[in-house]
Amino acid sequence: MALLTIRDALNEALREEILRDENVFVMGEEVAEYDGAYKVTRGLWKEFGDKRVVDTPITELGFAAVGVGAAMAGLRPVIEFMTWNFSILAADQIINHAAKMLYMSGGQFKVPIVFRGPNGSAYQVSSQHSQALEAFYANFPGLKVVMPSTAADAKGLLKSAIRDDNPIVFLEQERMYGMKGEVPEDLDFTIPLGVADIKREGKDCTIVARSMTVPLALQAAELIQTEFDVSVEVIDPRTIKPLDIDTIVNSIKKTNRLVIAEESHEFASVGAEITYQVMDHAFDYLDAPVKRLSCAEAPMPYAKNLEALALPSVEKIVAAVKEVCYL
Amino acid sequence: MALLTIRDALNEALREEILRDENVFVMGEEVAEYDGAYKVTRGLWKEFGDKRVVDTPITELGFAAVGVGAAMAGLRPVIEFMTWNFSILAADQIINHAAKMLYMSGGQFKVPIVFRGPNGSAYQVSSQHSQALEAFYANFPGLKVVMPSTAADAKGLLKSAIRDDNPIVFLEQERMYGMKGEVPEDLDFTIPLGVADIKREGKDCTIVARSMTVPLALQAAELIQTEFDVSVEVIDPRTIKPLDIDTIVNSIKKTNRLVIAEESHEFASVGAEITYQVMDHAFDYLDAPVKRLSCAEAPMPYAKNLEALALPSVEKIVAAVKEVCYL
Amino acid sequence: MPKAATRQKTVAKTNKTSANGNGQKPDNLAKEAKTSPVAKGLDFVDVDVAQAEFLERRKSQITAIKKLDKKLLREMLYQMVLGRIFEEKCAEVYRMGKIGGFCHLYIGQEAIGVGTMMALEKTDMVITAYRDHVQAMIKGMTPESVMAELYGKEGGCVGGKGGSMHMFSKDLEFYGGHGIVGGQIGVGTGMAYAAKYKNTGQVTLCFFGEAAVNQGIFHESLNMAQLWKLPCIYICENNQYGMGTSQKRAMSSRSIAKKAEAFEMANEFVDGMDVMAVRDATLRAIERARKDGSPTLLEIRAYRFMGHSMSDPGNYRTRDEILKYQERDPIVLFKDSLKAAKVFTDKDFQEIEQEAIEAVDRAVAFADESPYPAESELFTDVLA
Amino acid sequence: MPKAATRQKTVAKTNKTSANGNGQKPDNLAKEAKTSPVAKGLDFVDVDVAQAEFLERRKSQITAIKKLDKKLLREMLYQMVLGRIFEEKCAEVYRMGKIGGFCHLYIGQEAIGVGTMMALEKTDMVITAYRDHVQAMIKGMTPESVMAELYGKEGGCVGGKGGSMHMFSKDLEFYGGHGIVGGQIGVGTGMAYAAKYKNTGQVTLCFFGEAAVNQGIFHESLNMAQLWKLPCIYICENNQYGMGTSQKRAMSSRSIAKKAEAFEMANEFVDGMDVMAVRDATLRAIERARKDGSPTLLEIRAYRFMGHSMSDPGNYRTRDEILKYQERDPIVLFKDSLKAAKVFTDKDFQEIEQEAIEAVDRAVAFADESPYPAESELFTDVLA
Ligand SMILES: Cc1ncc(C[n+]2csc(CCOP(=O)(O)OP(=O)(O)O)c2C)c(N)n1
Ligand SMILES: Cc1ncc(C[n+]2csc(CCOP(=O)(O)OP(=O)(O)O)c2C)c(N)n1
Ligand SMILES: [Mg+2]
Ligand SMILES: [Mg+2]
Repeated sequence: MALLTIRDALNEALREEILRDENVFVMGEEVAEYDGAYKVTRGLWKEFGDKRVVDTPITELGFAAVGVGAAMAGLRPVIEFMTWNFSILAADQIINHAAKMLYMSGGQFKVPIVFRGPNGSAYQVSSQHSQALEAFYANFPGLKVVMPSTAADAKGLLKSAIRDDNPIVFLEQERMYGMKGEVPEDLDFTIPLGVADIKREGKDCTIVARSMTVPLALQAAELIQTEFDVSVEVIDPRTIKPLDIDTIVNSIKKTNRLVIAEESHEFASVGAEITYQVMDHAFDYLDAPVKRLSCAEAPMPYAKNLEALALPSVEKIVAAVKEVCYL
Repeated sequence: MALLTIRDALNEALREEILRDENVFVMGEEVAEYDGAYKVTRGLWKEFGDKRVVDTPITELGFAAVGVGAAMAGLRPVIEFMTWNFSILAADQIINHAAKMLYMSGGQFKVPIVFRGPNGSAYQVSSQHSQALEAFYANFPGLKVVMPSTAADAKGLLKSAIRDDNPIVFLEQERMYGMKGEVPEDLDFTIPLGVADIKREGKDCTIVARSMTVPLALQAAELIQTEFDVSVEVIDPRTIKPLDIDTIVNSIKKTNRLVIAEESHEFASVGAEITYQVMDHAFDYLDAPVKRLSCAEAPMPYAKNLEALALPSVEKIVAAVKEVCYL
Repeated sequence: MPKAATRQKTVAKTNKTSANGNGQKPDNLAKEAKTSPVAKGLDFVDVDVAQAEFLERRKSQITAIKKLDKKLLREMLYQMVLGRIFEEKCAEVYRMGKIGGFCHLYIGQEAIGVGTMMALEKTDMVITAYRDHVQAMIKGMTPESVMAELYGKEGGCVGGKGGSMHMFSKDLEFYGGHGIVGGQIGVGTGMAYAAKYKNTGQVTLCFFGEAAVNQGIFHESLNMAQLWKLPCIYICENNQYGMGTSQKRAMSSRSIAKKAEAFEMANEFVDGMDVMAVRDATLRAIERARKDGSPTLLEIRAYRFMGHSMSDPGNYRTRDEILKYQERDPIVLFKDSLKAAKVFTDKDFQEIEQEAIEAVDRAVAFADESPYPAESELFTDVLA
Repeated sequence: MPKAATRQKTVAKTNKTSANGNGQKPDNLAKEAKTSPVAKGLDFVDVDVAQAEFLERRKSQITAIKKLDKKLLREMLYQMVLGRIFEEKCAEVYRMGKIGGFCHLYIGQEAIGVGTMMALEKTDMVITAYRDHVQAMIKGMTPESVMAELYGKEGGCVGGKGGSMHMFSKDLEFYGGHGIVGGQIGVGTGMAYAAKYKNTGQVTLCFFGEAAVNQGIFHESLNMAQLWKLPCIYICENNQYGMGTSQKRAMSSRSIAKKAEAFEMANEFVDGMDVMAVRDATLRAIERARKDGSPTLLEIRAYRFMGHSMSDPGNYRTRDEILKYQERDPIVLFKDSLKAAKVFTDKDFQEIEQEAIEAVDRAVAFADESPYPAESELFTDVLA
């Protein structure tokens, strides 16, 4: 085991997969000579050079398309969006091209590509730079959507994503890049896509959290344990699509209560989807309506106090758990 | 009252609003000299000329941006996407610009713009031309999302949309353009945004349908009435965002059962959102889990038999109602 | 702007290029420009100029044809004729309701597909838009697999999942068949990127219409291709209309070839009714691509003889305009040259036509008999 | 490619244009080209050429300055100095944690904002990217309202909702402050569309960086602007880097001005360190826009003296390179000319600087005292 930041865990995953498969390359804005806007690709260009680590012009639609075409022709591109906000310019290539190519070609053309970068809010970067886009992409068949919340998950899931033959939307979180965690050192350590992880065992209430809300949910769980002696189970789906609903349902069959904490906007969110699937599979086990906590229904404001107010927090999660537990 | 197709009702709405307000103009691919790819703008260019009805190059991102800038500077553009599938190229202007401008400018710059065109499937137009994008846009604060299902609604809602000071995503359906209905002739006939319509009264089960699934739900309701003597209420939200949840909740308090029929893909769909909100407001009134019917979890295939299989149908809706009614 | 200007610039940029795909001196270009309707400020109907230029080079072309392999010439003509007859049949069966959805025909543009693709090696890659039936066949797909796809049948090249707009064949390096105007320009650039990365020596032909040039991805792609020196040949099939919109109503400039200069990319303007001129220009571009992997933009001007798709009323252009262009039917022009070169006789032509008719009839029969895809197919190929 | 070529072409296209914003004859342009590092195939460091050209036109410029209204000249210099001092203060308080998020400074580019915007009428419209503090002030916004916005306070121009990247003022026709690279190029085109539609006679200045030129929306917008003849002046602030990427590493061609020719659009290349040259070129573009509503692309080359944003380590360029460009500090160059023209003395300069310092201090004091926005503000302005 090594103690790594999520940033370095992602960096190791990229490095190991570049070494493992000559068809893997990383492409994006500032990923090479600048070491990455958020330093996830630090040192890779110096080690592997122009062929494997490629700086692009600011042309999201164009380089996403280059990735799709290169993947169809046998490469395994890892395309970095400096942030996912900018991927909206490339959405046509992800949704209309990458996601549909295998189907449109009757199974002939695989598109083994990973689109990755920071998703969600950062620190006061305002409306156009703070969006969480998991629901935006997860709606479309043909894509897998991944959201790690720990260093080990980040590394294991990214390695699996790069080895996967499907187009993958890999969503990181800038606020989390510096968070540390133990990571297995085995070169072939991977985490299968589509398997949720129980981050904390509990019996009275389930919280489903992802990405940035996982650490918040864990803190909330501790507070609730000590304050109310209520034991909270925290589940991190890790892969949003395909979603491991069984792990969530099994937890609810035990706790009979569910809180969903997400950084994205709420309308038609992944939290809404989980609610539907839970109702579909465990309606009779729910002792309270599912409670969803999302980002405020407003573009992200710049002001420090308003930004804090807009985002999920430990306090808000505690309040939600109390609500579903009728405390 | 006049008996009009949805196509002509939309056409009348455009014509009346162009006459009513000199700042209203229609812009898009083939909207002028060609009379519109689907003839919604038929005759408008001949009547109003180049200034009010404008053909564009094929450049969705660009002309969407022109609409946003023109709206900021005081015009009221109606931007047609030949189909909403192509709007994905323009999503950055809709989501990162139109939707956030009022907020980012501290309330100074309104963006009174309507983006409109056919959404969802047509007739065997395959994977890249058959997507329903309501969930894709409804996730973002700052947008209103409208989906008419009758000629009267189409006209009344489009007129309201054009007069509204917010950016509006107005989703039509090509398969429905030819459907006829009674439309009030009063020049100031409008339908307020955000108000659902009960398309059929019933007491045993509620179906929430929108756009193309409304006529299917109504047929299903008739079949069920005669076959099982079960009385189905059909609710059409008409405006997806803001969503008139009260009308839906009130219906469920009466019927205690809900089926949602939608043409979009299912994951994080509007149907999922309605499920969450219903659970939030009427958990104790539900005698069965909400049943959602969406498009198949696959890109749209071309083959006639597969396309039919992928889409919601009267039969599928009947089966869903039977399921929630335990018949 | 006066056409001559464009050309001189083009000539200036890429030594061995010209407005019609074989070296001409600026002086006589300037002369022609006077006769050009464009120079005269008329509409973009320059069919007379094109014909004049064609006649000027005809003699040298006939000599060139004589030197070419007769089997190749026959195959070129056969593919053009097959494409024509195949598309005519599509129109017929579409009206019978056997084909659904959109259906875009290639009639009038056969010289572009044949002149470009038949200059390739089998291993070279091709990607195109939705007007793809004929190009798919030129790349080697059978009329059966294309027609069955149009019918939405199991025997189609993608098992009925794609239809008219989405023909694919991995074995034949045919990367589809795409429906989003301009999207394939970026994807094609990525295919060329892979060829360079893996050093396979493959060239990528990337086809798109003149209206797609207005999409931002055209600009983004050409910049990357030139910046990174990718072996991609961008082929703008300028059939002068995007649905009902003429180039003039959608584009602020006339010369598309010249747009390559904004990226310092080699470019040529080519007469798309002259299959030999198309072939020559393509060979020059292929050489550039294979030598130092540098890209080329070819603007190949032709004309769409039919509507944009089967559902296009086509009120946006006059009968006269269509007839004027049909006088330069690429198949007729090629046959004339072949006859003048004494390579083939009318009897050969009849034979070729007969073959094509039979091939298309076999394709229809196959498509008719092929079953609809199994319902289980709905959920296959969603994920790998 | 040799700079001369670019220029001759530029001259050819728009009668009264040149590589540096005041009429020069192609012959001496050609001469210069020889001295151009670019022509010598060196890197894109052409600061020497720019300086040589500046000295050549200096005499005529000083005569021109003498003829100009002294109040205007003072205001131009004041705004440049204010911008410089304001941004230096931003850097200082950012390090103190008073400003959050991204913070992009304008230091080194002051001549562009002042030279262009101060040639406008009050009613003309402006839109720009995230490097917007100084441009907002030049358009008339108070240092208080800009600084308070940077602090995320109620007193900010958008009440703390936007921050550094999103300054707006409807009253002053300042359309923001935008964070998506290239997005404002299309929005600005729409603003010009509205001016033409309503026949207001307004001109739109649309600012963007050289790296934004690679975005597809640049291509889409210029085509529409030329096709529809929109009164839009596209101002590419070429500070030679997009974050850590030099123009050379991101763009296949050197001349951005020349890209306008792909759209048959008027264009000029301008020395962005020479505020008078910038002003002259802008006045010519404004005339084109007001006369027949035709658009212009101005490539104004300057240099970013600071990092891309406050969080940029800036390892991608050498100290020497920065120093080389700082020798042509636009404020210093302008002061020299003003002194040579005997319009102002050092004493005047000190006075101006003092005024600016006090204005910035007032702004900081205001921002410090301004309260944070009320929590209820989170949900206002979401919908109209
Ligand atoms: C992004 C996008 N916008 C619009 C359309 C609808 N559409 C299909 S073909 C076409 C015209 C394209 O013309 P051109 O590029 O010249 O190709 P041609 O049809 O002439 O071969 C349009 C507008 C589309 N398929 N995709
Ligand atoms: C669409 C998009 N992609 C990437 C970014 C991140 N980003 C912000 S500024 C910038 C560099 C832009 O350079 P340039 O256009 O030259 O403007 P400058 O910063 O030099 O003024 C980048 C890559 C962004 N904000 N938007
Ligand atoms: Mg065309
Ligand atoms: Mg720059």
